[in-house]
Amino acid sequence: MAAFQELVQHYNSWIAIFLMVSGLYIVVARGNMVKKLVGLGLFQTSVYLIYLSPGKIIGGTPPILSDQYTVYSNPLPHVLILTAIVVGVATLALGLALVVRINEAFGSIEEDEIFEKDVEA
Amino acid sequence: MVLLTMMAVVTIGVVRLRNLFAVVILGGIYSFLMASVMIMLDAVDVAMTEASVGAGISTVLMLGVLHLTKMEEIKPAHTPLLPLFVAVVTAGGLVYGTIDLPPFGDPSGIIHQNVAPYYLQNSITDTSAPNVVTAVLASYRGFDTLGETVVIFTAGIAVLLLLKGRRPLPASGDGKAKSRTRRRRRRK
Amino acid sequence: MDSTIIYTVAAIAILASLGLAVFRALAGPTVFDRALAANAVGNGAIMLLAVVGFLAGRPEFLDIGILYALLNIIATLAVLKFFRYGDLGHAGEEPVD
Amino acid sequence: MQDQLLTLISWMFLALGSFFYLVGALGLFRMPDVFTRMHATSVSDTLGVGFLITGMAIDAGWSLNTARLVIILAFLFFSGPIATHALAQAALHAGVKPALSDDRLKKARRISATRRAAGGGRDKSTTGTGTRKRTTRKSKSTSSGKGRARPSKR
Repeated sequence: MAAFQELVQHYNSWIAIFLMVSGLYIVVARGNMVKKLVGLGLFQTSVYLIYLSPGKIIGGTPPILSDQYTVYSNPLPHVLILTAIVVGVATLALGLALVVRINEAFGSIEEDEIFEKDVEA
Repeated sequence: MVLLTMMAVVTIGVVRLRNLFAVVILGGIYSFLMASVMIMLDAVDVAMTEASVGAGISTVLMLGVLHLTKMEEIKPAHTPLLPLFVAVVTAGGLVYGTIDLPPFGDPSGIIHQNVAPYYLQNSITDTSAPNVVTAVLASYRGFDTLGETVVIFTAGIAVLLLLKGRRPLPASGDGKAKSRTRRRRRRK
Repeated sequence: MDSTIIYTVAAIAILASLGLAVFRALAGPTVFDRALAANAVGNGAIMLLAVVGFLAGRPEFLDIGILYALLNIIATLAVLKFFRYGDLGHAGEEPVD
Repeated sequence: MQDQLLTLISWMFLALGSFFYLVGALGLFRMPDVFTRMHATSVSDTLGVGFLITGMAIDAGWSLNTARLVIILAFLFFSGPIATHALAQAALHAGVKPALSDDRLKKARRISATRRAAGGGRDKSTTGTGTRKRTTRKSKSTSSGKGRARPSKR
């Protein structure tokens, strides 16, 4: 019973941790650059989830003030995550541009092939 | 909660699939699910941004890059045991850390005691904006937003610099011919 | 009459449909199955947003649903155009220099 | 009295909408190939979404929310067929065959191979799940084959 309660109370965090670890695994284990960027995106989104989860109050409403409601969720994580999302897409664009350049220079986006060609050259 | 489980399932798919195109489509689905979860967490502004950025711009950017590069990932040559071990150890540490967290949705959590009540009470009198997120973003933490804009500007410049010298090398006379042959081949 | 019940039922139905669509996206043998499932997930997200808004009593956020609808069609068309022509712009439009 | 009637109507619309939405998703889950799946999702795209939004609009009354709902409905009504059309076109263009002709092809091949007399060739119920599985597997192999062939083109 206690374990079940624990599960309900921390489900968000655990899923976020799972996402984060999957992102980490993709970044470390896969050699393909685009796949690595997707993994990086997964990692980022898990961080968004970790930030947003504690800000929610059960029974609260979105922080847009109105006379009918008194309980609002915490607006501060929303602001931080808004900034993070936009910075994240800038980073993603930069990474993709790098991938395009690498593909032009080496003719491949796989890490191992790039290393081989680098050693040859 | 169901949505979160679905996100986890989609993540497994992303990890396992090797066709990059399918991975990008799954990424779009993941973003939509993430936006729905954010709406459940009362973060409507964030959900809006995540949907437009994650499902819209990122997908299109990825597709563009896939067009310029390859579609299929090769089989990983190394054994995945070491990264798996690293991942599991990290996950264990993080889960151990969550045990001390306050339970989900608890109004007496520490995060709700500091500046958030101030923002909620004073944003109307200070900025006369009913949307507190806007007020905090543009007024209370305006310098954060300025820094964010600087970062985006820098990234934009970097992308332009990286892609500027690209045209003459392989793409001139190659891009058109390549796409034409590809279309012809596909028609066969 | 309390209309919470029917909205809960609708939300559960939409969640179940989302689950089925996600399964199709994972299992779908061709890429087009996945694109179709992505479209279905987008639609499901819109409807879930609307129903949850009514369930929580704050249906002011339907604007986001409009945004989702626009994005959904844009994403789907981008994906399909990519597959039809192998390019996001039309293949003949590249400048010759 | 009128309020109650309106509530009842909106309940009915919402229930119908949920039902059709679920049916469409089930079709997406169960149908054997891309084209039939498209056909199935069109149910949830039109009937399900239409009924759900109508129910919600009746519940919301004459307000700004109804206008928003109508805009969403209009978008979905236009975007659904466009997306499906583009999807079908792209799928055909890429060489995905509809499952029915595939079924028939397979059956014809099997029949000719075993030298059996052709009987009940059109009856779909005789194909059973085995054929269905085989067709999906076949389309999978074609798609992955295409993906594999792609890098060699460059």
